[in-house]
Amino acid sequence: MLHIINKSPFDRPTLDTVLRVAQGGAALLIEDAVVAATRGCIAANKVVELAKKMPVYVLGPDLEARGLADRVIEGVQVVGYDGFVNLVAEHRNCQSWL
Amino acid sequence: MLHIINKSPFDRPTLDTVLRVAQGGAALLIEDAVVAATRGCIAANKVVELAKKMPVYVLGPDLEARGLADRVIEGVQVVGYDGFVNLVAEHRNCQSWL
Amino acid sequence: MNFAVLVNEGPYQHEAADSAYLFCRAAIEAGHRISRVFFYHDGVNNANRLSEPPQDDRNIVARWSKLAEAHGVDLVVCVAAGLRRGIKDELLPPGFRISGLGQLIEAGIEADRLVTFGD
Amino acid sequence: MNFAVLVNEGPYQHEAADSAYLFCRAAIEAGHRISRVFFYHDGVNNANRLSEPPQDDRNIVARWSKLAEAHGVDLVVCVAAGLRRGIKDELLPPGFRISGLGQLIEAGIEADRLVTFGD
Amino acid sequence: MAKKFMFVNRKAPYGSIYALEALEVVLITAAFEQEVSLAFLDDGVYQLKKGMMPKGIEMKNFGPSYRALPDYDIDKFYVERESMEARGLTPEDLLVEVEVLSAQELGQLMEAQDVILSF
Amino acid sequence: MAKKFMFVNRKAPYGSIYALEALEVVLITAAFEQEVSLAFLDDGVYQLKKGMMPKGIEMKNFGPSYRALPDYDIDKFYVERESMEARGLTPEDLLVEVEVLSAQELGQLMEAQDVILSF
Repeated sequence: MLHIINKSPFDRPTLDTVLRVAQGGAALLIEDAVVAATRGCIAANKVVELAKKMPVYVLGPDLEARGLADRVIEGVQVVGYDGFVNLVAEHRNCQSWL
Repeated sequence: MLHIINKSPFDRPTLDTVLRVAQGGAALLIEDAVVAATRGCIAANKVVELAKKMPVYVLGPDLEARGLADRVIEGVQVVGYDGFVNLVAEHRNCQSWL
Repeated sequence: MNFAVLVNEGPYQHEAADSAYLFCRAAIEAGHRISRVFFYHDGVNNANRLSEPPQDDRNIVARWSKLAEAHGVDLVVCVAAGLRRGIKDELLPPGFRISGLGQLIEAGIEADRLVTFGD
Repeated sequence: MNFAVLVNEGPYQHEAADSAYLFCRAAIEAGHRISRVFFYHDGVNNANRLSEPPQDDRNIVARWSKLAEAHGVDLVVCVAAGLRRGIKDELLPPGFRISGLGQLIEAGIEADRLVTFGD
Repeated sequence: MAKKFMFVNRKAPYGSIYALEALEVVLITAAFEQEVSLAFLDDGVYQLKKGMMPKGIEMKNFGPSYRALPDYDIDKFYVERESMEARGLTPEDLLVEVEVLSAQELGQLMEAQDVILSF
Repeated sequence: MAKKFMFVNRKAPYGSIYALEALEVVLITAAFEQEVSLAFLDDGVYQLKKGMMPKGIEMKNFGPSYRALPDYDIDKFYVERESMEARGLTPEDLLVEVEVLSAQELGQLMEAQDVILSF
């Protein structure tokens, strides 16, 4: 399953919920959730933890919008909207953690 | 200042922010925030902590809607919309922590 | 006392528009005046006269109109937020009018209190 | 592959409607098909033809219409959510139609993937 | 062949419309003869709390609707243990009979679904 | 006599419209010759991050607008230290010169305001 997370880890508990519940597949951070995957952000350790369970992707256009493209932590992969589409296609189902 | 909090402490960080920033006045929990003031809820300790700094009120109609009116922790006071109005009138300014 | 109210969310999706209305009604019942309700952001969607909720549900839009009629509350829809979202004169229910953000700041200056409701 | 998309938020307030559109466009560019976009909750506010954003901003409503025209995407507005919020036939932009929640479930059944965008 | 639809409920009731809408959608999904289950986690657990009385906020009490769902063969209610316990709730506090699952068990169940809709 | 207006920004940019709208409102408030200050805490600190490039999500870059505010005598930018540090940001990362305050100092400043608007 592809787990899509769209909210900042400071503003919503979804990243915690995914860490607790998700049993595999992959995770994609979009919209305000991209801040979680940046260097120096105290929530980045949660992304590191998630990356031990499944590949974690982060949406490049949302990183760039927020001026954070040069701060992505190691271990997560930046993708464009084409990559987003591929991730949806590659996993048999997806869940948007709204 | 009257600090108005309208979101569940599980869903948003506003109760934490108020605990950190607010320097006095009073706090009112409305809408989904009322769950914070209920017995057994692990976030209730934050309300207890806040109540040491300022009086904490919780909106009765929102507690009743959620079936939580009989679970209010000690140290917070339940008010109706009339009490809400009085609280706004009594404080020289107010801040809705959205 | 003279209260102004700011509504940042549309009807039904969030409780904000409900809380704002119930606050206004209670304030009026307590003898205060609601000089203005300013609808901003998605709050402008409170001003769509085509709204038709189920019979057994509250009618949020009509409630505002009645409040304006009964108590002279000035219901102001932000013009820029309304334009973005397609809330224009032809959609306005009774009692609403469209104006600029200056009306919000004016309310903040003139009212004794400004209370915000949103998501 | 055949994708269906669910949009739960209106235009401009949250990024959801933007993300949904950009996803649809990228899917089509990659050779997939977007069989249906279902607008639910505040998402119905994407279907207001009176929307008139500033000149230098993207036109979210018009973008959907163009997507429907160019690629035959079926844009469906939830009738019940639309009624509550005042989104009715007379407001629909080109390419949108109003129907029931059954269209969402049907899309979930028939599409290979259903992707949700919201707040 | 029926698909497995899971409705994931993570929001408190009344503060937003999602709980009410989810109740609509599950009925329609069942009418399409699909396999339906409901998961309640995070604040979604509050949706099942007994004793709702939303008269004071002028909303409709949809608590009883959960009790009617088994009549439509919708009886798979899963509650995540950690979310329930963090809120000081027990199965006795809830409107319907639920199966309490660990986060891991719920996650495995989600993996087995064809379509997941978030409310 | 001018009132003290404070704009409290707590949301990340682009994910929602609040940052953009706040920029509009502060200008109008200044035009009314009121005392204007902006506070950035929680995710609001991201609103001031240098190097925004929202072209890929088809939105307008409003980063430069903050830099223009001092031309309108709007130059009180307060950033809460804890929020900034939790996000790994320093004053050098920010678009404008800010005053970094402790949570307590910011709270005291808020107490001294006449009107607070949340974005």
